[in-house]
Amino acid sequence: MINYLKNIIKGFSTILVGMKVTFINLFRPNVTVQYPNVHPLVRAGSDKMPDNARNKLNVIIPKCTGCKSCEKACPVNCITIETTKVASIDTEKPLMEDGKKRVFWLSQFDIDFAKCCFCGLCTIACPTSAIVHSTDFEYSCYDRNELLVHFSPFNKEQVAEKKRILAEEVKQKAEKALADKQAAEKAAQEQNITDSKIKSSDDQTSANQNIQNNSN
Amino acid sequence: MENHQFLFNFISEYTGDILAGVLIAIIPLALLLVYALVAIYGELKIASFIQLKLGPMRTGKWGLLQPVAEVFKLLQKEDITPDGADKPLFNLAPFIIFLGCYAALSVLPLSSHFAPSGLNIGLFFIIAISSLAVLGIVMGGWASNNKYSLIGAMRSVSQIISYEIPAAMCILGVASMAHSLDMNVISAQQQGGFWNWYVLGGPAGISKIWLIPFTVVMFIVYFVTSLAETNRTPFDVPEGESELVAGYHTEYSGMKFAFFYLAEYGNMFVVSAIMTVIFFGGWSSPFGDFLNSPIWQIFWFIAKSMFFVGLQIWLRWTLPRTRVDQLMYLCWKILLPLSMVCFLAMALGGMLY
Amino acid sequence: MNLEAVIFYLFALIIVASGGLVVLSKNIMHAAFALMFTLFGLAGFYAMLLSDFLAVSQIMIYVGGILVLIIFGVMLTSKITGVELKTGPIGKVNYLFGAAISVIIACGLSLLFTNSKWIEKPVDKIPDSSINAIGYSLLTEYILVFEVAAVLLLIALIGAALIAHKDQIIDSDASSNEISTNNDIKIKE
Amino acid sequence: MGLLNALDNPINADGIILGKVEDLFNWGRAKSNWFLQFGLACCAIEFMAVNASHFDLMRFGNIPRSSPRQADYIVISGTVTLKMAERIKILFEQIPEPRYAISMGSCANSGGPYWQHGYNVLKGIDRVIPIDVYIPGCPPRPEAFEQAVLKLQEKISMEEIFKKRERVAQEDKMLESMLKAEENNFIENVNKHI
Repeated sequence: MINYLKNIIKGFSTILVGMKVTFINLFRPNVTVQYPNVHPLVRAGSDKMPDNARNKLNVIIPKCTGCKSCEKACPVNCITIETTKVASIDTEKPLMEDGKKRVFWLSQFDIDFAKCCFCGLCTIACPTSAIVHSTDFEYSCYDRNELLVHFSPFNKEQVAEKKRILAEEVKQKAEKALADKQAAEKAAQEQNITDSKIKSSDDQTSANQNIQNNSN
Repeated sequence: MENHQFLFNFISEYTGDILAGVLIAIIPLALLLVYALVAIYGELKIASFIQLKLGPMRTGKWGLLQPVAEVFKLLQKEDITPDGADKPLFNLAPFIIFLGCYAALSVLPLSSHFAPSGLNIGLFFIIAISSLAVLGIVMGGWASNNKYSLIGAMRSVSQIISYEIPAAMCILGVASMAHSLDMNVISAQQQGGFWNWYVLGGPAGISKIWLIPFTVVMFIVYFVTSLAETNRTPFDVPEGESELVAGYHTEYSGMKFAFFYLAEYGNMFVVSAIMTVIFFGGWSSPFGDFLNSPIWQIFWFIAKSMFFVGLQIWLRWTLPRTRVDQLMYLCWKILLPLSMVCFLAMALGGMLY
Repeated sequence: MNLEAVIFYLFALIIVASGGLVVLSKNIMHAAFALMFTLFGLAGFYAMLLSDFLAVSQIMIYVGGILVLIIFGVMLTSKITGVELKTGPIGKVNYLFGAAISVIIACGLSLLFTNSKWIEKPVDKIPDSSINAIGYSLLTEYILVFEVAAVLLLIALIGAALIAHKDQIIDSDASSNEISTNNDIKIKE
Repeated sequence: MGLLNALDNPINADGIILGKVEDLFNWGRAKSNWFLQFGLACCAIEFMAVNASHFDLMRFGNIPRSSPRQADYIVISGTVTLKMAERIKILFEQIPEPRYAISMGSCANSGGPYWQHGYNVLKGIDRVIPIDVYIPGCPPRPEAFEQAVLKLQEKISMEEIFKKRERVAQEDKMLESMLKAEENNFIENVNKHI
């Protein structure tokens, strides 16, 4: 009987203790971060975006050498890189960030953020730290295809154009090599014919340049 | 009190009796709807503040329009009746539950001059009519053709029927002290300051002091049973999310679910109002004649009731859910003996004073 | 036709319609819930006869107590044993038989009502409440009946407790794993 | 008299009254989103964080419901195995219209790390249910989830209610005529072969 009464009193008193705790909490200041009003990047103090936050990946194209080590390092194969050699006859002569001459165009640099697991292995693998975690996390979208981000500065036509220039150069070189061969064969005999061929190809490159200017 | 039908007479002087009745009947409905919006907002906000967060903030100023948005949302939701459900019963159940809560509101005296129906056995009527909620719950649970609904309904019925006994004991105790079942009369007896409230032994002068512990314990017992009768935490085993999906209203969507929601909050108000009437002086002012005019009495009544609604919400966010057998243990082995002892003491008090 | 007559016929309609549903419905749950409306209509009649206490008691005992018990029983048996609770096909002969019996009963009742001499007495003063009168008569005139009923209920309570208790002792090995109430724990102690 | 004409034909694009009603209804639906308590994998942990005090999803009017019948949207938070995909489909179909779905994290978006070799993982939840908002991340930040909820609200508030009905009726008519044409073709083919 005494235990029974003690049990009752203990039960009610512990409930009162619990109610006291919640009552104190009722008037304590809240800890909520009001996200759209207070952006985590703007908000100073402890809640700043951490340095190693795994947000959207960003590719700094001038730094990228097109070595594809990030593509190899990616555990889920969500990076697709395609490079196109810079043609020597191309009038555009890009430079790397450090001033070196660029050897490859990045005709395609796609990261599928729908597949990416944001592990950051690509950022470690990159020799020039061209691929880094940015602080952008607000890129949810209505369509999944929007998550396939193209980092390459070229659109499809420009890529085709670059490829065409490259093909032209290869063709030219082949022709030149052929011509050289022929010239070597008929070195002393017929020099006038090769001169005229080089002249005609010069005309063609200037035409290409015009087209590119129009498209830009 | 003879003049509790003051408003009815006033209206029927200018219109017909039937029209006056309809107009009078609309008042509790409007009260219920407005109260439900306030209570839902209060529940969300108090829950959030207790958890150190903010609650609805972006719907109107401080999220004040959140319940309104919910009403508009629920109006548009598809009204699903499951294929295997018992369609007539499934569709009837929410209205039966709502009917129970609305009928109970009809006898609450909001002021000495206004009770929608001045029934002289109001307390008894409320105990009886609240059993309609049980039937509605069984109806909904059984007709849903869902085992979780059925288990929830069975738990709810066993719980409400068991807890009706201590609740009736509390009400009987006060009735034996007040010599009346009329809620208006009971409220009127407690006029003249909070010292006359039945939770402090009733209007009997200084010699009632020995009665105070019993009445306070009786009030605590009634508060606990009221939590159980409205299926609120810590006694919300009928809709325990961790065991049954959502209990008896698992299969309900759209407006039918809104009726369940409304009835739950309405029942909270009804039990709080009963608590106010039988223990805390009903519409009477706590400071004697200070602000005790019929208009102010409405304010006092609603303020006291809302205080107990707030207490229920506060308790909900404090305590975890009890187990079913603990629930029954609490009812039959603790609350019932306690209420019986207190009932004997209060009956003695009723005989003496 | 005044307002009271309208209300009377409204209640009568409810009672007759729901009573018909109780008899004719093939689904037992539907019948049980239709019974609720019948009992409510009866409560309305009591209220119209100025016996408000009886009306509320009707709701409390029949709707809140007995009907819930009926439904509980039906629910448990149908859902747990998997037996579909529906009345089978009745057959024309049985229909005729039932109809004949009900017609005979109806005729007998109406004969009884029309032939018996009812004492018509005007109500001089509407009583404030019937509770006082009921309380006085229960504790003075009908004290013996009241006490006997109380003793009967007590016996029923004790019997129910005893039956429940005995079952638990017998099946304690089998059921202790499934149902562990506080009673069980105490018995083991 | 643009205004009066608009009142004459409220269903049209210039409808003022119905336009306002539509705005009101869209506002209600946008501001009160009840979500289904449903977690699949590690993203669910982040989802819990969103609901907890620091990031407080309730600020946007999002309240947890445990029954799909009362929910408005479902959050696919984590890896969807083929076995679970069926359940998700059932759960989504149990949500009453208008219903929405948010795909959270890479696994739900497209299979994530398992998109190549995960023989038991669904390659994108949009193969099973229509998704409204995709959140990239593994797992996404809680703020990213909140931004997705805002985007969902934006989408809901721009929906059409009244014109949609007309459009659906037109589409139904077109579909019917197409079906009839197909049927005729089929019959002709059969006749040819006979």
